[in-house]
Parts: sequence; structure tokens; C-alpha cells
Amino acid sequence: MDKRIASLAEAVADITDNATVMIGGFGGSGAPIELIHALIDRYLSTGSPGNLTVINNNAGNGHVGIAAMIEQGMVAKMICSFPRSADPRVFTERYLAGQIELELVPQGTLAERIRAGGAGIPAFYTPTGFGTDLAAGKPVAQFDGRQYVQERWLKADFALIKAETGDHLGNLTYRMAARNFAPLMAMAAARTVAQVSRIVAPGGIDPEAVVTAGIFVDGLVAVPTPAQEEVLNRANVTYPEVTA
Amino acid sequence: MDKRIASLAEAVADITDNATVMIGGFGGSGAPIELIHALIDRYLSTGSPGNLTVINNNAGNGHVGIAAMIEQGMVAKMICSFPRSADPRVFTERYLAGQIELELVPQGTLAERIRAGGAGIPAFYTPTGFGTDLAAGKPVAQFDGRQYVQERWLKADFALIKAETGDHLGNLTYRMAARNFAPLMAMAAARTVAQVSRIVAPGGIDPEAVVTAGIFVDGLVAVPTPAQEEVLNRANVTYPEVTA
Amino acid sequence: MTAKLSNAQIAWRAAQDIDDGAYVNLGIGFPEMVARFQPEGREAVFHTENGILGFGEAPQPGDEDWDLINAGKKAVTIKPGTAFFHHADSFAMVRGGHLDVAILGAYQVAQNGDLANWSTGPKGVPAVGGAMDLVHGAKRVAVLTDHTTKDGKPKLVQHCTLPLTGVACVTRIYTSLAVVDIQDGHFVLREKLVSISFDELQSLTGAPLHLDGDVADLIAPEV
Amino acid sequence: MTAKLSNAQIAWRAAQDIDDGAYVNLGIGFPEMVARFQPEGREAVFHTENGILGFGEAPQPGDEDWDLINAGKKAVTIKPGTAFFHHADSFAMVRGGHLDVAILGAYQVAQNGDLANWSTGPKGVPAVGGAMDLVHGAKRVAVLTDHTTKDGKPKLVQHCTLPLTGVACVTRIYTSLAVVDIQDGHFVLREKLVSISFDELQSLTGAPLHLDGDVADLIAPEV
Repeated sequence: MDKRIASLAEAVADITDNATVMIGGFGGSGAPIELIHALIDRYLSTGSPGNLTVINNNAGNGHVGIAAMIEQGMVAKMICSFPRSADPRVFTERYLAGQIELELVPQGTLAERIRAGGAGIPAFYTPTGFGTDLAAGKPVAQFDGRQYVQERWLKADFALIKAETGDHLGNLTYRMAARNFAPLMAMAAARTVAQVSRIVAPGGIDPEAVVTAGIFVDGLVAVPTPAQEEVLNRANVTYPEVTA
Repeated sequence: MDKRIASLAEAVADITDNATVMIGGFGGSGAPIELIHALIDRYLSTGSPGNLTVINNNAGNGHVGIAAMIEQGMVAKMICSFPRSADPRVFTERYLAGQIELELVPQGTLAERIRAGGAGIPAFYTPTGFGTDLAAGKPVAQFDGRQYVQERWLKADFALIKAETGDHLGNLTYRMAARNFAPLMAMAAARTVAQVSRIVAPGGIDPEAVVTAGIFVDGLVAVPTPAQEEVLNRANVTYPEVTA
Repeated sequence: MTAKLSNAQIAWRAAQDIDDGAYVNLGIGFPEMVARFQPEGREAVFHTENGILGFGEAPQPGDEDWDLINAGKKAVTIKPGTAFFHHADSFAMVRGGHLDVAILGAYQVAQNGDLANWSTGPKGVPAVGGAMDLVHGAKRVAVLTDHTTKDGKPKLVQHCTLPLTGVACVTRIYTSLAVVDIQDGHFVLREKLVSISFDELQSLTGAPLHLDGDVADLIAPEV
Repeated sequence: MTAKLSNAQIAWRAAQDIDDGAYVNLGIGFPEMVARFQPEGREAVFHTENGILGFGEAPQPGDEDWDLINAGKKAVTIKPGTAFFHHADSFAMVRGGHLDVAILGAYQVAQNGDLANWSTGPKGVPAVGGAMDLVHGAKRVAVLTDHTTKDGKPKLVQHCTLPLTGVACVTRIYTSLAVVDIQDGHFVLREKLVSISFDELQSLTGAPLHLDGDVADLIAPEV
């Protein structure tokens, strides 16, 4: 078995119009910038995939990554917990103009809904959000005298994530807090592609150190020196670069 | 902060009569034999703790570990998925004589109920067990056209687990498949004590390699060369040793 | 007495349907034999409930490490690419539909796919393990079984009389006489031994065997 | 104009109530200042929603690693004993009741402990982050806030008029003028600045301040 994919373009080739796409990362940490930009390249040259639902903790920052996807008009809906950032203009303008839909989910509920999607748990109860606007219309139930909200699993057609080391079987490790949502999204998507800084042969990752087991990963593509969203934004980078 | 405990006796001193105790391990792998035997020692010298509810995947094997607890009469109820083993006589005889209660739970549901207890999820839905005797009397619900059973979280007063390396803050790693239920039980018990083969100062475990974060661990005690239940049973060991 | 496949031959037949790179869980006991018969050039990745993916064969006697066991508590080995994880992650793989196939034993299978394989009734000590999770997780749930009980009663039945493991979960049955799919609430005969007639097979089966295209010869080598 | 504590002084006061070895989550912004004021000889373990337990102070400018940030997207550092984990495990720590205290900002706190701190109404882009999880997880949920809004309106109120973050969740409020507990649906005054009278304080508070034993002087050093 060898899940390596030769190019970023190939890695994002299967994503269709109207797909739901989970994208790893919390702010810039763990954002798979190269996969996202490959998807933008495809959209710019073919007009597809469009009308996407994107699941991420945030809604983009500046003019790279998810913000650039939104800016290009590929995203119909964001499911996230915190659509604010240092430079949230791209999302904010479209949201206030009614051009993009927002499903706001408390961060822990977002994580747990994604895990539930990956773990075959169609619904669960959480105290989070009870009695607030974000639980409006959701079933509630009492357990041991306390009130809880019923939340549904969240699944996706694709997950695009960033990892540190991957082996040919798709086993992955992450780098520090860049781990965040990626292991959950890998479980919850029908097809998961990871960009990794380093690809090793099976056996190159200590079996104890595997964070995401290969069963959750469908493809991996090497990006040896990935860009960091935060660094791009501090340098005011726009993707794609505006050429004269 | 220093969560080290000087002795096994001290490590199990807080467990009270009628307590619910989660005990890590799947068969012999991960069974915290020394902690269990320290608890038996305490019971034999003080008559306490008795009337315990024990949560483990199995119900003991041979005459050591959980089987020895049952043999000494400390256990009123087992919650487990598979109360069979190479030598299940201790549990079997008491069960058939009506001297010990059994709550049989499918293995994945057992794991998920314990995780739910640790994660603050009071109930969840699973396809497992739907339409079977083990779901009798449990609420059912339909999601997306499929039937599911509602299961409740499982918590405990104490968890006794076996880990490989622990630091003073309680961060833990495990050894191969000895990991099994331990990370979940550590989350779900009000007080978790781990026996570890090696104690290191903070910084002695790579932050990426921590499997159980210290927040879930209340105490750790060094057992540098732990006994392996399977080896004891193959040598027909009985605990405590019968002396002439 | 009709000629029939040995357990090893049934396991061999089931192994032929496992794709290269498939993620597979083999039930304790008889189904574990499937791992021995992977066709040349194909390598499945085996999952065990207690937290290992991609484990290897049994170690040499004396080389066992009892922290490295499978769900049947037998010693296994690691291979390049093995991963360890805890029980909740392990059953996320199962319940979340990530396994391609689970292969289990059976006391009875009903024509709608109901499976009974964990309890022979109220006597004795009940034990279920991971079977109830596996039958609702894997994309394909296959059963290996003798076609009849030791005293000749059908194990493929109209309705299970023994306690259920899962409802409408089995997709294919490999027996000592035939390969039978579950389709729309019916048994559909796919393969049978050349030495047994359709009528004989039907007489050993507790519910109607339907036909959907040709019935192939069930052929397994001596293994 | 009454004398009042600065934000740093409010954070200092809150820090005095954190035990050695406590597991603590500090909300984005003003509450993050609490970490600076840990009393001598005490060391709390800080949790951040994005998957770090036991992180250290901000790095020197230029030394930032943007894979090592807190929930406010600010760069942090690791310390001996730091652990990384994914978001579901991180919120298991929160929701599962494993944090000793969460310290958050507030727009309004009601006398029954209702908190409003995520939305000032239907205008603009709503954003909630982890606040709704934190208020239902930590053993103690403390709020840091100016006692009144900039235009002098009470932030400690009978009923919140802004969208709720959580129902009956706050246990203690550290304000610029006082320390107030929530007990049985009431505000209970624990400490107040010496320079303000009870009646003055009551006039700046939107619901009755109850007494339960002595009211201590609220004293904070210049920080």
C-alpha cells in the first residue's frame, strides 16, 4: 500500500462542486496553505470546485488560505466557531452582504461533532450552549437533574489537513499545536488528504507516536517547507499574487 | 507540583467501601497488578474496601489481579464486555451462584461510555446493540433513517491504571497494546492513580508523545518491573500466596 | 454425508475476496485463519479491537510479549507501519465505518442479515466483546460458518432463535457448502460445491435460496 | 469619579485565588493578564483550547513559532511538562470538569450566574470560540470586569439583556470595585474598595448585593 500522491494538483483533483470540505488548522497553526492554494488554482483554471461548504475553526485571515478561497467566491457556507481574525475583512464583507452563509458552533461542540462523525456517533448531549441562541431549536434533555442540548455529528466529503511526518500507509504525526482539528477531521471525512513536511517508509514512525492512524488517511503529498499563514499575513501576501 | 506517591499502599489508601473502581487492562496487557494486589492487601488487613463495583473489559483470569479481588470477596459487581478468560472459574462460580452482579456492555460501547464520562457527554447514540438483549429498555432514536440506542456515560470514583513512563505532573505514556482503556479511565474517574515503570522529571517526556495529559492523573507510583498477569497465570500463581 | 470444506478452506475462500490494502478485522477463533490465506501480491491491514492497526503474525513460542496481543489475547508482532491507540479510537475505527470488512463466526444468520453469534441462551456466563460493534461498523460484514450445526440443523435460517448480535448486518456468508449473499432480505446463492445439488443445499438451509445470475462452483484448494 | 482598580489590578486580585497546581483556562484578552500575577511559590498549569496544557510565557519578539500559539492566536512557549493534544481531547478537559477554574471577560453577569460575553446583538459578525464550553466545564467560572460599562451602566444585572453565553454558570466576579460571589441566585458581596460605600456600590449594581458575613477590604498593589 502506498498512499503517496505526486502533486498538490492531483491531491485536490477529486473535490467536486457543492462538496463539504473540512480544513485543518486553528488560525495559522496547522493550516494546509499549499493544499488550499492548489484548490484555488484549480478553481481559477476550471471554475470548479465552487459552492463549497467549508468547516474550520475560523473563517480566514488576510488574503491567503481560506480567506483567499472566500475572496475567489468558492465558498457558499462556513461552519466555524470564530469567524474573526487580525484581518477578517474578506469574510466579514461577504457575510454582511449576505453572500456567504455562516453556521456558528461553539468550539468544543464543533470538535466533538466532528469526532462524532468520525466515530459513528450520530448524536450526543452536551451542556454547552444550553439556554443560548446557538441551541435554539435543538432538542434538549435532562440527565441527573441537569439540562443538555442534543448535537448531531458533522461529516464531510473531503478533509484537507497539514501534518508533520507521514508514512506510506498514511500514519501521521503533527507539529505542536498544529495538531488541533486535523486528527478529528481525518476521521470524519469520506476522503482525507494530508500535506506533510516529510514522508517516510512504513516503520519510519514509532508505532507509539502515531497520532492519526493510516486508516483515516487516503492520500498524502509532500510539502517539505510549508508556508505559515501567520507569516504570510504579516508580510501582507495575497493569493494568488496580483500581477501587473 | 509533584504527584508522586511513595508506596503502593498509599496509592490505594483512599478507595472506600462501595466505590466504583475502573481498572485498566485488556486481559493481562495493561493490568495494574501491583496496584490491585496492594488493594487486596489492604482489604485483607482492614476488611476494606469491600462491596466494590469494578469496571474492566474482562472479569479476571486465574487467581491474580481482578480474579483475586473477586476471590477475596471484595467485588459486588462487574461492568465488562467479556467475562471469559483462559481460567474464568473465580468469576464464573460466583456469578452462577448469584454472588456477584454483572453488567455486560459491548466493548466499543464500554469504551465510548467511559470516554463520555471523561468528556462531559452524559449520553450518546450508537448503532451498537440495537435490537439486541443488551439494549433492552434503553431509549432508541432514529437519525437519517437508521436506528440507534442511547447510552449513558460511565464514571468512577477511582481509576487504577498501568502506564510506562510518567512525569511528576502526571503526564503518561503507555507500552504497546497495554494502552487500551487506561487513557479513557484516567479521564472518567474522580481520582486516578497510575503505576508506572519509570518516573521522570517534567520535560522527560516529549510533549508530542504524551498520551494521557497530567490533568487526568492524580497520583503515580513507581513499579519498575511490573508483573505481567499472563505470565503469572501461566505459572499458576495465586495471590495472595497460600502459605502452609 | 456430503463432502464439505474444512474451516481452513472456508477461511481461504473468504480471503480471496479481500482487496489489497483493505482494513480488516477478524473475529476471535476460526475467522483469524483468514489472515493466513491472503492471495499473492495482496496485503490487508489487520485491526484488532484492543488498539493495534497493522499488526503482524504470531511470534515464535517463547518470544511473546504479553503487552502485544490481539482481541483473542493471543500474542502478535508489530510490522513496519503498525500503530497503537486507545480503545475509544479503536472503536471509532469500527463504529465510524472505517473498516472495509469484518469477518465473524456465527451460531445463526437470518435471511435478512440478522446475526446471532454471542450467546446460546440464558445459561452460563454471557460475554459479548466487540462483536456488536463490529457488525454495525465495517462496510462489509462477512460470516464464516459450517452450513449446519453438528446435529445437522440449518444455521442459515428464516429468523434467528438465539439472542441477536445485530439486526440486518451480515452481507455475505461463507459456509462449508456455499457462498451466500444477503440481498433485500433474502439469501442469494452465489457459489456452491459441485458435489451438492441445489435441492440438497436448499434442504440444509432454513430459508429459501434465491438465484440472481449464475451460481459459480465453490472451489478451494487443500490448505 | 470613584477610584477603581485597573484591569491589571483586577487580574492580580483574581490570581490570588488560584491554588498551586491548579489547572486554569484564561479567556482571550484581559483575563490572560492573570498569568502574570501568580503569587510567589504557586504555579498554575495553564490550558488553552487549541491543544496545549502547561504552556509557558510569550517568546521574545522574533522567536515566535506560529505552530505554538494560544487560543488568542498569540505565540507561547513550551515548559518542561507541556503536553499537546487534539481539539476533542482539549474540550474533554473543559467539558469533563477537569479544569479547576476558567477566568473570562463579561458584557453582563446576572445575579443567578447567567453570563453574556460573546455577542453584543444581531449586528456584525458573531463569534463564540470556546466560551460556551468553558462556562459549563470548569469547577469555578470566574469573571473579570469593570463594575460598570463605559457610560456607567451596571454590568452586574438582574437579568442579562444581551445574548447568553451560559445559564447560571458564573461563581465569582472580580470587578474594578468589588469581589462578588453568586450564591443561590443572589449577588453576595465579599470584598469592596475601602473608598466606596456599600450604598454607592449598590447604586452601580443592577441587582441587590447581599451580605453573608463580613465584607473584606479589596486591596490590590500598584501593578
